[in-house]
Parts: sequence; structure tokens; C-alpha cells
Amino acid sequence: MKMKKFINQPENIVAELLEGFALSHPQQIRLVGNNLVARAAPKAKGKVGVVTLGGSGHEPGLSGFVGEGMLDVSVPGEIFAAPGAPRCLEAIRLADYGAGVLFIVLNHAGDVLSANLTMEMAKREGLNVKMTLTHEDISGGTNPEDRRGLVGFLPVYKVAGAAAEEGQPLDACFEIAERMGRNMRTLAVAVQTATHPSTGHAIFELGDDEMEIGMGQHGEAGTGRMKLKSADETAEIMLEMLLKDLEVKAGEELLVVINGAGATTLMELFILFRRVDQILKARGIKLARAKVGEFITTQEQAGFQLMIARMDQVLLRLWDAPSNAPYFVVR
Amino acid sequence: MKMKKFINQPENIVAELLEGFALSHPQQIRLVGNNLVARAAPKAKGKVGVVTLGGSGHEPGLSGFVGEGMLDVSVPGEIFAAPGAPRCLEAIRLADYGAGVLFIVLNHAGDVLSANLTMEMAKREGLNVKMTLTHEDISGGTNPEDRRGLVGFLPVYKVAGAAAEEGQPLDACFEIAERMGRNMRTLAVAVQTATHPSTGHAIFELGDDEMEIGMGQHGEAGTGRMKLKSADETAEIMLEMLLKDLEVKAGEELLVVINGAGATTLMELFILFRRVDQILKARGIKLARAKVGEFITTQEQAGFQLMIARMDQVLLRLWDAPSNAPYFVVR
Amino acid sequence: MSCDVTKNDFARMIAGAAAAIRAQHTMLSELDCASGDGDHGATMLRAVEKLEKAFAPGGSDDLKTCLREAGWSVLGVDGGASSSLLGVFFGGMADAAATDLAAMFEAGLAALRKQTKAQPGDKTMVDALVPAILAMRAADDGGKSLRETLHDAAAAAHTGAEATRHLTARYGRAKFLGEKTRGHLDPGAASVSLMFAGFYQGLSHSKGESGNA
Amino acid sequence: MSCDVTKNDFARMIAGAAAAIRAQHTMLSELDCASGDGDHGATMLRAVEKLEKAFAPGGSDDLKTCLREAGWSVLGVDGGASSSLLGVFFGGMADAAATDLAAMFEAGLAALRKQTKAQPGDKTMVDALVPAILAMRAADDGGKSLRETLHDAAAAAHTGAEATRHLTARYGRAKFLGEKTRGHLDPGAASVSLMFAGFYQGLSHSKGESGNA
Ligand SMILES: Nc1ncnc2c1ncn2[C@@H]1O[C@H](COP(=O)(O)OP(=O)(O)O)[C@@H](O)[C@H]1O
Ligand SMILES: Nc1ncnc2c1ncn2[C@@H]1O[C@H](COP(=O)(O)OP(=O)(O)O)[C@@H](O)[C@H]1O
Ligand SMILES: [Mg+2]
Ligand SMILES: [Mg+2]
Ligand SMILES: [Mg+2]
Ligand SMILES: [Mg+2]
Repeated sequence: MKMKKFINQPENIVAELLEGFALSHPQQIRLVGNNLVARAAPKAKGKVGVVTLGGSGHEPGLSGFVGEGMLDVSVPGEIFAAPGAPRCLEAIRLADYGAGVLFIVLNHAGDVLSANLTMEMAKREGLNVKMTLTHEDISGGTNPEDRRGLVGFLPVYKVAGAAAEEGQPLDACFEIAERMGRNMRTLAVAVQTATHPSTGHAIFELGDDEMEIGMGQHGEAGTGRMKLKSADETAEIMLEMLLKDLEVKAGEELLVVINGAGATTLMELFILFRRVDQILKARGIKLARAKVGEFITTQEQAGFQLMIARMDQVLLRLWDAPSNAPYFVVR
Repeated sequence: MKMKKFINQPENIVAELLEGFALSHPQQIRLVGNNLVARAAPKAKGKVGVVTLGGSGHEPGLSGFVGEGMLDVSVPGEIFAAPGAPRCLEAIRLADYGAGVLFIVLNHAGDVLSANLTMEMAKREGLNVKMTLTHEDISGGTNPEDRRGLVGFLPVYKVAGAAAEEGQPLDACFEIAERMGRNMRTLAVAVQTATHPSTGHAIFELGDDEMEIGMGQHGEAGTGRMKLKSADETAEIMLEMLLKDLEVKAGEELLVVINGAGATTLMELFILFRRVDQILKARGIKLARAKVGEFITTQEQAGFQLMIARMDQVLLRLWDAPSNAPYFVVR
Repeated sequence: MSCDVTKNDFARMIAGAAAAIRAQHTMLSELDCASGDGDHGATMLRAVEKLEKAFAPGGSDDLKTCLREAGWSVLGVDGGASSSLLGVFFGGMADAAATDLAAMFEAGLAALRKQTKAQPGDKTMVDALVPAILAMRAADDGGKSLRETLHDAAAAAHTGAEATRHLTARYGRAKFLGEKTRGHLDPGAASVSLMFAGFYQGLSHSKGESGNA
Repeated sequence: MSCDVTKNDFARMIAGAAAAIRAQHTMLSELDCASGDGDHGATMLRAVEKLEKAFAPGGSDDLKTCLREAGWSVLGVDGGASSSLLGVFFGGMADAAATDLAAMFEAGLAALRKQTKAQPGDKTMVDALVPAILAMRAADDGGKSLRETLHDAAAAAHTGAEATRHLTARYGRAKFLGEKTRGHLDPGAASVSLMFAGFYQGLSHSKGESGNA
């Protein structure tokens, strides 16, 4: 099937999408330097800056979450590709308001390589930066290094961003981010591939009656290929795996996020959520907060990510704090 | 191609999606009566209620916009099908807080039939209801009756909802809604069909290198079939048609909304928006506000709707007013 | 002599219509894919279920009460244009001054036509309904039996529906397709034709107690 | 006698590598579709453009300055794992204590290996780089000419890359595919092999002024 996307020259996709994003949200964000996405009004001096990096083609992730109460600067890479260290370093300099910078990195080979290089350079420059890695994809096995960072970036940006906004010091912001990170788990499933917008290639192949649990954020195939299941069955399989991995007990409070991959409808996400809620109720687990929508997409891939996170009172307060990020407004 | 959707029994889609929607947004909305979507905390007595109706399968439209500052009650129909008059009447009774009800109807045959019947019944009951019809799809020709209601419902809900929230009387709310309606124009384009979630049928057929301008909200094919164009060319063609129809002059202030149909990415919508902004600048037209995202979808259809609206100071104030609708939060 | 119709007759007619729609709902949705949004068959299925329920044993014995209930519940099918129009149609039958078949159907049609400006020739269900009810009136005035009357109505509905193939849609979603709708049967007209065929079948073949057949 | 390499030699090597990558970038992206996200060819294209720019006439005449600039600009390609690693590699070459070819490539490799734990056998670009640089060192120690040294390195890189077919990925995105990556060439190793073939070609066929060829 031919790719049918509204683009111009493939090599201009990222520059043009960032331009459009900035033009459509002039109150909240602007492009600075080498296509860094920064807040329109920088944070007050003396507060911790929060920076992230990541490939493009996953809109609204990650730059859609720059704004008061969340990120200060995001470093968008090429389509599905981490940005290099030079622009990350630039972002960190920019987000340093005198209280240091929290650098939130999703565990993907390219991102981590860039981030490590950036940290080396930043340290050589004497910048005060702490890096936190998100790796909550349980499909990677038990070794944390093998667990990718999926939609779990969302609560981490949110709670760490809120802590920074409150004026908490870098160590405290870092600790909040790490605590959120330790307490979350995600699993992705795909039913239909996407095309790479620059090349027009299908990213993976799936049979007409197949789905795949453990699909990566960039369409990298996982290992849990199986026959297509109903919404309820899919939710059951995935939630069981997550609850087990996080060792959730009755009485605990969870945040649940369902993230659509792109072509999967909100209609379906709601149907899935309904079953998640039923299972939690049956097990006496409390649904503290929920968020259903598209936060990080993979083009027109069909599928979703299910994330659960154990919350405490501090994390809940920070999750509820206001934000004016274009794609995550909280009053 | 086989339909790959996360659903259970097709006949339960609507009930289950509404249940999931309500469960995931307990602070904002709840289901009442015969699956009506209402605010969790009803409006204060003495304020105008705002009600709408429409088919399901277009999530987050229309029920995603129930909340403080927008709708009071939404009446979701079956997939792509207007709800009947009985439930609309129930919704109007519910939203009558003593100051009458504004009934916002998108111009589609089924919706209008139901709405007219509802109005007859409501009048027989002595209810104080005013109905406003949105019909801004310029592909329908010059006769307003032939113009469908597309994403233009969004500004109408927003400004009328804000006026009602401020405590403006029914006549004023109605006039605001009508003024917004007169000043907006939309055009849709599709490049890829969707499947009907209950039947699994493709809704229309398009060649591998074709797109269609004038596509309806429910996948009804339009009449402007042409070869696939670049993002810039597509934006140019559509914006020119809209500016001409609305007779926009240099110096005027516009709201621009770009609504993704489902599988078209935010990446593409930003690229399109960039060109829209360039054209407006070149013509000396002011971009007053912009909104880019998925507000009303048609399953995994690929394409988008471009809407422009002439704004004045009152409409801008109401557009900017706060809202806690699940899929349209404004601080 | 005009054909008076009992609740029981009507229940058998409804059962026949339901069977006809059930057998063809996939085809109806396919027709709607060509000119609308592909849901017409599903809507019609739900509509005939409501009709059957309104006439199910255990309900009221009064035909007008049953029709009023049928109309209201078809309105509640939430299936877009067709269920609203059919709901109005069946509900409107209850308002007939007389109790004979043709008068009731005429009252239904009058109620429906208050809700839509569509005329015969506009490629809607009206293209099947109007000739069917004209045929009913003629048969009735000619002193035909209930069975014969329904036979004539079904034949006229069929002819009216078939003729929609050559028309251009001017109402409903299909109007946005304009000329492209030529060549396709209108789904709503096809449903009406199926329902009238079912009315006739239901009354003819089921072993009811009515003496009118 | 070790092969000293001039800026001009290196510019020709780079031109050859760029030509090789340009000719095969579609294939590289296809390899990446099988085991990653399908962008490797596009990234490599941008990377070699940066390399060419760093060595373009009008720039510095100092090889180390050019390499440092090359490394930094390849890091700036923003193309994920491979551009970061290659940026580190070229930038690292500038840190070599000596100025001979093998020493420079060894310094690049050392810098790269500080950023990844991948070992030969893990199905990454390291599988092509390590043998290529070992071959360089052997040729150099054996007194071979620059051209011969690059020939041996290219041959070793090719063999190393080809061997990745039989391996299971343990680094990068591909590791999540595990056993399924068997049978596929690693895209990064394929690129390295192409680049080394290009180094050799560039130095051999272009009419440069270097006396080392
Ligand atoms: N305004 C109208 N007047 C008469 N009949 C109409 C009108 N609009 C639609 N119809 C009939 O309804 C049919 C479509 O019904 P259906 O698909 O169930 O509803 P929807 O178009 O809302 O999806 C059309 O084929 C046509 O016969
Ligand atoms: N951690 C790593 N160590 C060594 N090489 C790696 C590593 N991660 C990836 N690579 C190499 O990079 C190649 C993929 O490059 P590319 O597709 O450009 O980057 P990305 O995987 O970020 O999309 C792999 O084939 C592999 O050779
Ligand atoms: Mg989408
Ligand atoms: Mg979508
Ligand atoms: Mg229909
Ligand atoms: Mg790749």
C-alpha cells in the first residue's frame, strides 16, 4: 500500500513540523537555537530546569509536553532517531536557571548514547545536571537495562516538572523522577504497522489475524506474537502481566495511562479502559487517576500502550498540579 | 484488509466505550439515564444548559466536550448514527436549570430529523429550548442547508458554553452560537478510508494515489477527487477556498482549527498548519488563535478538516474562557 | 368495504417484515456503503426488533397503543435518519382517524412527510413508501382483501425502490455524492420494499387466526 | 614504516565512503526495517554529508582539526545510535597520539568503545570495525602501503559484516528481536563495511596528489 501522508520533501519533515507546532502554540512554546523546543516564557531564576530528548514522528511526544509545570526544553531528533549530543548540550545550557538541570531520558539505545555523551560534555563544562532514565517496558525481561522507556515518560515529566515548578532542589526533583520511574510499568501491543514517513517503508509485518505484545515505540517488533484477541482479552493479558511485575496489592492506588499508537481509536481505548477498571475493582486495587489518549504515537501504527503506576500522596499531588503544556493542560 | 480493532461484541461498542469514558473521567463526567453523558457536578440553577447530539465512533467528539465551560449533556447515538428524539428530550429535561436550554445540532440528515422531533416534543412539554444548527462545510455548495456541520461544532460549543457559564440568558447564548456559526467555514479531505467498526466494511474507496476534498464526517464521499498533493499544495487549495467563501480581508482575525481524521498524524497536521500560517501572513490576515489535534475523528480514516473562523473580541474572550471538558481543557 | 386490521394481523405483518430485514441486513449495509455510511442494515435490524417487541404477546391488545409504542421505540433505536423517519411513520399510524389499513398507513405517511421535504424522485425511502400506500388505497377502495391489498402494496414498493437506481440522491447523506449515487439502489427505499414484502408474507404464510386473509 | 596519512588522503577516503553509502542507502534502510526502525540509510546519508563538509576544500588543512569537526558534526546528525557512535569514532581519531592511519583508527575505536559495551559477536557495527582496524594495524606493522592497508581493512570489514548474519543482536533496537535477527545483516555493520570499501576506492581511483597510494 502506498504511503499517503501530507508532507512535502521528506528531508524537511522535522523542520516543518516543528515550525508548525511552534506557530500554532505561540503562547506556550517557541523554537530556539538549533530547533530546540522551549517555553515561550522561561522559568524564573533559581528553579530546576527539566530537559528531555527524543526522536520525532511520535507527536505529540515529546515536545508537546514543554510548558509551565512540565518540561523546559525538549530536543527533538530526526524521525524515530535520537538527537545528537551537541543539541542536547545546548538545551541543558538553556534550561540552567541557576539550580541545575534534570535530564529525563527514555531508555533507547540512541537516546542513551546521546545522553551519556551529553552528560560527559556537560560535566566538562561544569554544568550541574542529573540524568534519570525511564525504563518501564516489561517486555524487555527482568534486567532494567533491557526495559525500554515508553509512555511512562508522561508521569515522570509531570511529577518532576511539577516539583521543579514548586521550587524543589535538583536532588529532590531527581528523587521524585526516580521514584515515579521505579513505580511504573508499561506494555505495548501492535496490530497494524506504520510507514516510515521519510522512506515510505512499512516498519514491520504482521499477519491479517495477528497482534504483537511487546512492540517497541518505534515499531521495532517484539516477541509476543499471537492471534488477534478481543479488547477484553487483550486488556486482561496485559494488565495481569503488569500487575504481577509491579507486585500490586489490594488497597494500593494506581495511575493508569492508555496511549493510542496512532490509528487505534479513542473509542477502542475507552473499551479497553473499561475492562482494566473492572479488573482493578475485582482485585480491590484503587484507580487513583486515569489518562486515555495519544501521548506518544508511531505514525499510523494501530495498537496501544497500557501503563500502570503505583502512586503515593506526593506523586498524586504533583500529578494533579497545573500545566499549560500544549498537549497536557491541567487546570 | 481485515479490520483490526480492539472491540468485543460489535453491538456493545457504544455502551462499552461510554462506560470506559465515564470510568476514566469520574471528576468531570458521568453517565445518566439512557446513556447520556452529563457533567459530574451539574451547573448552578438559573444558568442556561447546553446540549448536543451526535453519532458515536467519532471520539473524542462529541461527548469529550462535556464539562464546565462547555456542554452540559451530550446524547451519543449509535456508531455514525444520530440518537433518536426520546433520549434527546431526556437530555434537554436534564439540562434545564431554570434558564432554558441551548440545543446545538450539527447539520446531518439524521441529527436534524431527531432534533426537529425533539424540539416539537420539548415545546409540547413547555420546555424553553432554542436550537442552533452548525453548517460550515463549504463543499456542500452555497445553500446553507446543504452545508454539513463538521469540526465547527468545537468553537460553537466553546463560546456558547462559556457564555452560558457566565450566566448569560438563553437568547444571548443562542445569538453567540449563531454568530460563531455564521463566521466559520470548514473543508475536509480524505486520503484513506476507515472501516465501520460494527460491520468491518470499508466506508469508501479511494485510489492509491488519490485524495478527496469535501469528504463528509462519516466517510460519505465528497466530490472533489483528485491526485494526491503535497501538504503545502493541499493546504493552499483548501485555505484559498475557505478564505474566499468567508470573504476574509486583510487585517481580520481568524481562529484556525485543524482536525485529524484518525490516522493522519499530528506531525502532518503541524506541517499543514505551517503552510496555513504562511499564507495568512502573506495576505495580512491575523492568526488570532489556533488549535491542532483530533477533536472529531472517523475511525482510522486518514485526512483532516481545516476550519477558519472570523473572531471578534467577545468570541475571543469566550474561546479563551476556562473549560474542564476531558478533551478540551483550558486553564 | 375497507380492510379493517387487527392487532394480530399487524403482529404477523411485523413478524414478516422482521424476517425479511433479518435475511437482508448485510445487503442493506452494503447499499449504504455505496451512498452513505454503511450502517443502514444494522439500524433496520434494531428497528424491527423494537417493532416485534411492541407487538409481542403479553403487550397491549389495542393496535393503536401498540403502534404508538412501536413508533416511540423505533425513534429510540438511535440509528440516524431512517430510524427517526420510520419511528415517526409507525407512531403516526396510531393517529389515524379510521381503523382500516390504508387510512393508518396514510396517517403514518403524513406524519413522516411533515419531517422531510423529500418527494418521490428524490431517491429516498419516500420513493417506495408513496407508491406502496397509493396502491394500498386503490386496492382498499377496490374492495380487495387485506392479503390482496398487501400484495399490491408490496409490488408497488418494490417497483418504487427499484426505480431509485436511476435517480440522483437529493436527501440524506447520499445527497453529497450527487450524480455518483446513480446506479445504486437507495438503502432506505430497499428497506421499505423489504418491509412491505414482509408484511405480505407475514400475513399470507403464518397460520394466524385472522379471517381477513 | 607506518602509513602517515594527509588531510588530502583522508578527504579522498571520505569522498569514496560517501559515494559508497549514497549508492546503497536504500539497502541500508531496508536492512534496518528487518531489525530496527528503517532509518539507517537516511542517517548514514546525512552522516557522510557532514564528513564531506568537514573535509571540503576551504576548510582547515589540519587533519586533526578536520576530524574533530567531522566528529562533532556527525554527532549533530541527530540520527540515533549510529550517528552518535560514528561521531564519537571520527572525533576520537583526532585524539590519537600518533599521526599514522592505524593509530588514528585505533583511537577512534577506543573512543567508540567507551560509549558502548557491544563486543564483536554482538551483531553491531563493532563486528565490522574491530576486524577492520586489526587488519589495518597488521598491514601497517607489516609495512604495507596506505592503499594496501585500506584494502586489507575493507576486506576484513566486509568479512566481519557478513558474519553478523549468523549472529543474534544484543545491542540497539534490534536486541528486542532477539533470535529473529538471525539471518539478517546488521545495518550498522553493513555501513561500516561500505565505508571501508569506500575509503579504499576513494584513495585508489580518484586522481589525488598523495604519494602514498
Ligand atoms: N431527509 C430524508 N428524507 C427521507 N429519507 C431520508 C432522508 N434522509 C435519509 N433518508 C433515508 O434514510 C436512508 C439512510 O438511512 P440510514 O443509513 O439508516 O441513516 P443515516 O443516513 O443517518 O446513516 C436513505 O437511504 C434514505 O432512504
Ligand atoms: N549500543 C550499540 N553499540 C554498538 N552499535 C550499536 C548500538 N546500538 C546500535 N548500534 C548500531 O547502530 C545500528 C542502527 O543504527 P541506526 O538505525 O542508524 O540507529 P537507530 O537504531 O537509533 O535507529 C545497528 O545496526 C548497530 O550496528
Ligand atoms: Mg492519530
Ligand atoms: Mg487516532
Ligand atoms: Mg447510513
Ligand atoms: Mg534505525
